[in-house]
Amino acid sequence: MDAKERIARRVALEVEEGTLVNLGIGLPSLVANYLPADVHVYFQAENGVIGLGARPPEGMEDRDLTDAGGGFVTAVPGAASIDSAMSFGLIRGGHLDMTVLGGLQVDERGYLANWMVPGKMVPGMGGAMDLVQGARKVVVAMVHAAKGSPKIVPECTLPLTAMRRVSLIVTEMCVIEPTEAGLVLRELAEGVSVEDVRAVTSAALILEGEPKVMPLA
Amino acid sequence: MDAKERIARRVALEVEEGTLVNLGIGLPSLVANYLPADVHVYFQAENGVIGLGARPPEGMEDRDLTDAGGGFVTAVPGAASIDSAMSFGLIRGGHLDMTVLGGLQVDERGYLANWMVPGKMVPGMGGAMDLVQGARKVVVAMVHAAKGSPKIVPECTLPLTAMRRVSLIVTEMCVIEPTEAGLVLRELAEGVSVEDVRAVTSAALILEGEPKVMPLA
Amino acid sequence: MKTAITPARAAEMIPDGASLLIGGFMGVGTPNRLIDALVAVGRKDLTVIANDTAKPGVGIGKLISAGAVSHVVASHIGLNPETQAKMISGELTVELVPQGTLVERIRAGGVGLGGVLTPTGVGTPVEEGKDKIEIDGTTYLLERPIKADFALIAAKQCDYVGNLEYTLTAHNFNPVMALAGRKVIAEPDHILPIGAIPPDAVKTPGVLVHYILERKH
Amino acid sequence: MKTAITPARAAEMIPDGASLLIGGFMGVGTPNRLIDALVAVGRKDLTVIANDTAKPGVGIGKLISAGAVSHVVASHIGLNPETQAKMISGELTVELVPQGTLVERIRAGGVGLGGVLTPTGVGTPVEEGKDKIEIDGTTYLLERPIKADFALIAAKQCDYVGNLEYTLTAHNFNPVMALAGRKVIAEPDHILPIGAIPPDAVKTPGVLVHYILERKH
Repeated sequence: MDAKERIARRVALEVEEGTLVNLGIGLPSLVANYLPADVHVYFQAENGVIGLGARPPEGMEDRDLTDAGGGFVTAVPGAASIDSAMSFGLIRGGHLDMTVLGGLQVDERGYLANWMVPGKMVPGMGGAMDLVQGARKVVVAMVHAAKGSPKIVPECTLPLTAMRRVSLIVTEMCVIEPTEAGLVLRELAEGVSVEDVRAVTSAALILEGEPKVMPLA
Repeated sequence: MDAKERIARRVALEVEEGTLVNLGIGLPSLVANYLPADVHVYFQAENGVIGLGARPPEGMEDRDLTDAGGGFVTAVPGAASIDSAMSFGLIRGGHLDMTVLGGLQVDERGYLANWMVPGKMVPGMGGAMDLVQGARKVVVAMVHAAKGSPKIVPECTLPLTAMRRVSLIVTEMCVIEPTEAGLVLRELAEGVSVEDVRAVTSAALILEGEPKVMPLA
Repeated sequence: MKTAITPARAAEMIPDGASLLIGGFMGVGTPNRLIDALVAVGRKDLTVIANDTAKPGVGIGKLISAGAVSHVVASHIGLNPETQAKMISGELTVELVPQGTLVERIRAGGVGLGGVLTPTGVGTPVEEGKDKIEIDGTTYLLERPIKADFALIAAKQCDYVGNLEYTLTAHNFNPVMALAGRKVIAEPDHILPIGAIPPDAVKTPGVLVHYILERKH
Repeated sequence: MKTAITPARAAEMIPDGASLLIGGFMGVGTPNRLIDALVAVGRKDLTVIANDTAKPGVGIGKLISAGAVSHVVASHIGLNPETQAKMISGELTVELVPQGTLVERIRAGGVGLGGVLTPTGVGTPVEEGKDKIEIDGTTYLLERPIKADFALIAAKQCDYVGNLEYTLTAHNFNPVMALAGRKVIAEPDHILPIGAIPPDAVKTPGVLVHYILERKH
């Protein structure tokens, strides 16, 4: 199982029945593949549909039904079309139960940077700032380190996405919960030690008892 | 022809083809009866329909289609249902071409007071403040004086509805246009003299040439 | 899937002293069965936020008559003499809000904005005690967001997941209030299976609705 | 009744240097025939306000490729390398705005509000140069309203008076932008007789629409 699948499988366990969930593009979008069969959620795409479904059958694609990346999708029975004002009203207003986003850096305060690297091409923040600001639960799903260089750092050096403590960080190595006191190491992937994590993490990590084994059900 | 009909007929001449118009309850609502046959407008009721029509035929009333006073109405072909956010978005956003409202006082600045008399029952401003603030053209349609007591005054003593100069005052005696310089007497009803108007008006009136005869077509 | 509850169960969930957003405009588009249930259980000390208090014996007027309400936030109470009498006797307090400001304050509460900057009310008694902000030469009042413990919403119909449709002038405050209740109870005239309301017809997505009032017996 | 105009006539009305609100999200729900007409007449120096600039050869991307645009206000340009290249070369300037802020700024412009108070962007580069207002312990950015000379709106269908319907994820920014253009040009896929769109299905009332693009030949 590769790193991304492991992360997606672990994040899928955070998704609760009957909730409204927004998955970012890339790694976060894989989470939909690993939801337990008995968990029914509505996926929101910020471009305007609640009840986003899988790719349509070949030849059934409609140019007016896409995800936020412009890819063809379906809508599940009970779906609702919404405009951008309603879409971000739901996000900013606390009606979105959970968002899963990628990360460039997360720091000891639990602050996330995931939208720009100064000096590089600036793609724009799109909906990321509103999502991190407004979602009830923000899960950062990312590979633990960038070629050995830590991404979980004492304080973000990249521009922040929002001044809001994210709810959970899930990597292929571990699960970390940002708290008032700092970053608490909650779970370790099978075969990974606390020292392994510390070797690729520059932020201080807090241990509250023994970390559990990261489930991947 | 009584005073109210004369006022309503004169105001009807202000209504332009193809515009969106809101008529207040009472005297202003009579304006709809005197529109020239070749003038087609959309009437807005602030409770949520664009394309308000006349009373429905007996037995055809629907409880979910009423005017702002709660009376049964119809909707014309091409009507649109809107919610209160859109309704007042249109009003405040400058999309309403004209509103016709009653008045308690109008002053030399062109400011209107029409929603409360201190010490009396306070009904609430409803949509009046937004209408006066936001409509492109605000026409005050009112009987000139209250039992001989002036309603067109140097400065309103009643609480204002908005700090916005209204566009036109139409009474059974005359038509007055509030301007930067003050209240300009534009028209006199047939048989009414400038002195007749001044006798029941405490505000200063400006004459720019001879007032025209007030048309009632 | 949402839970269908009886009016009695809904009234039980709403404690004395709760704040309620109640849809409707002069009794049109008002959740009448919910109101009757609140009267039946003798609720007290409610805060009611609504466009108006209708008339005695109609819609919200029944709550007023029953002595269930201690505070009203509304744009208009002039057609309900009981509300006025109880205000004067001190049995309840009333905050009058311009209609366009009221709907935007509720929307701001629902979509996570810090307030509303509106020109409506400047220079009138409405501005008392409020911050004024000048932006590009125009003065705006800073009006506060409104949220409530419950939103009681009348709809034409809903599906099993709570997607709501409204009709004609029965929209009014309902779609906006559905954003701003901590718990949202919808009272539809009809309840349809999933898929019977197409995505484009949905005006309030079901994710905003917590409970659906069961069919009328 | 609205006037149906050709794409060439529409492009003629829009001068060099105009500001345009253009609906769409990665090319979905974008008024493509209007864009093609602007490219065909060689418009220059346009300000484009839109969610994104799509991709080269798609929707707004065509305006970018043609060198028609000197300023972009958008939430995301990352999928159009030409926009990025022209930004770096100084051929155009870009203002990046969080997506939820962008749609609210346009709405504020359209509905006559003085600005938007949003928590999104606080503590990030987005806050630079903006007023911050603290309300009940939370910090908000004061974001300015946006209006434009024209709004170019893509719709599923309209009727002869300009009432618009949208579908699925082709809603996006269109309904809000239709409030904020000084002139609004709608490009519907279908044009229906009056009455063919029932009042409850209308999402943009025809009173907001100035011109309808004629049927596709």
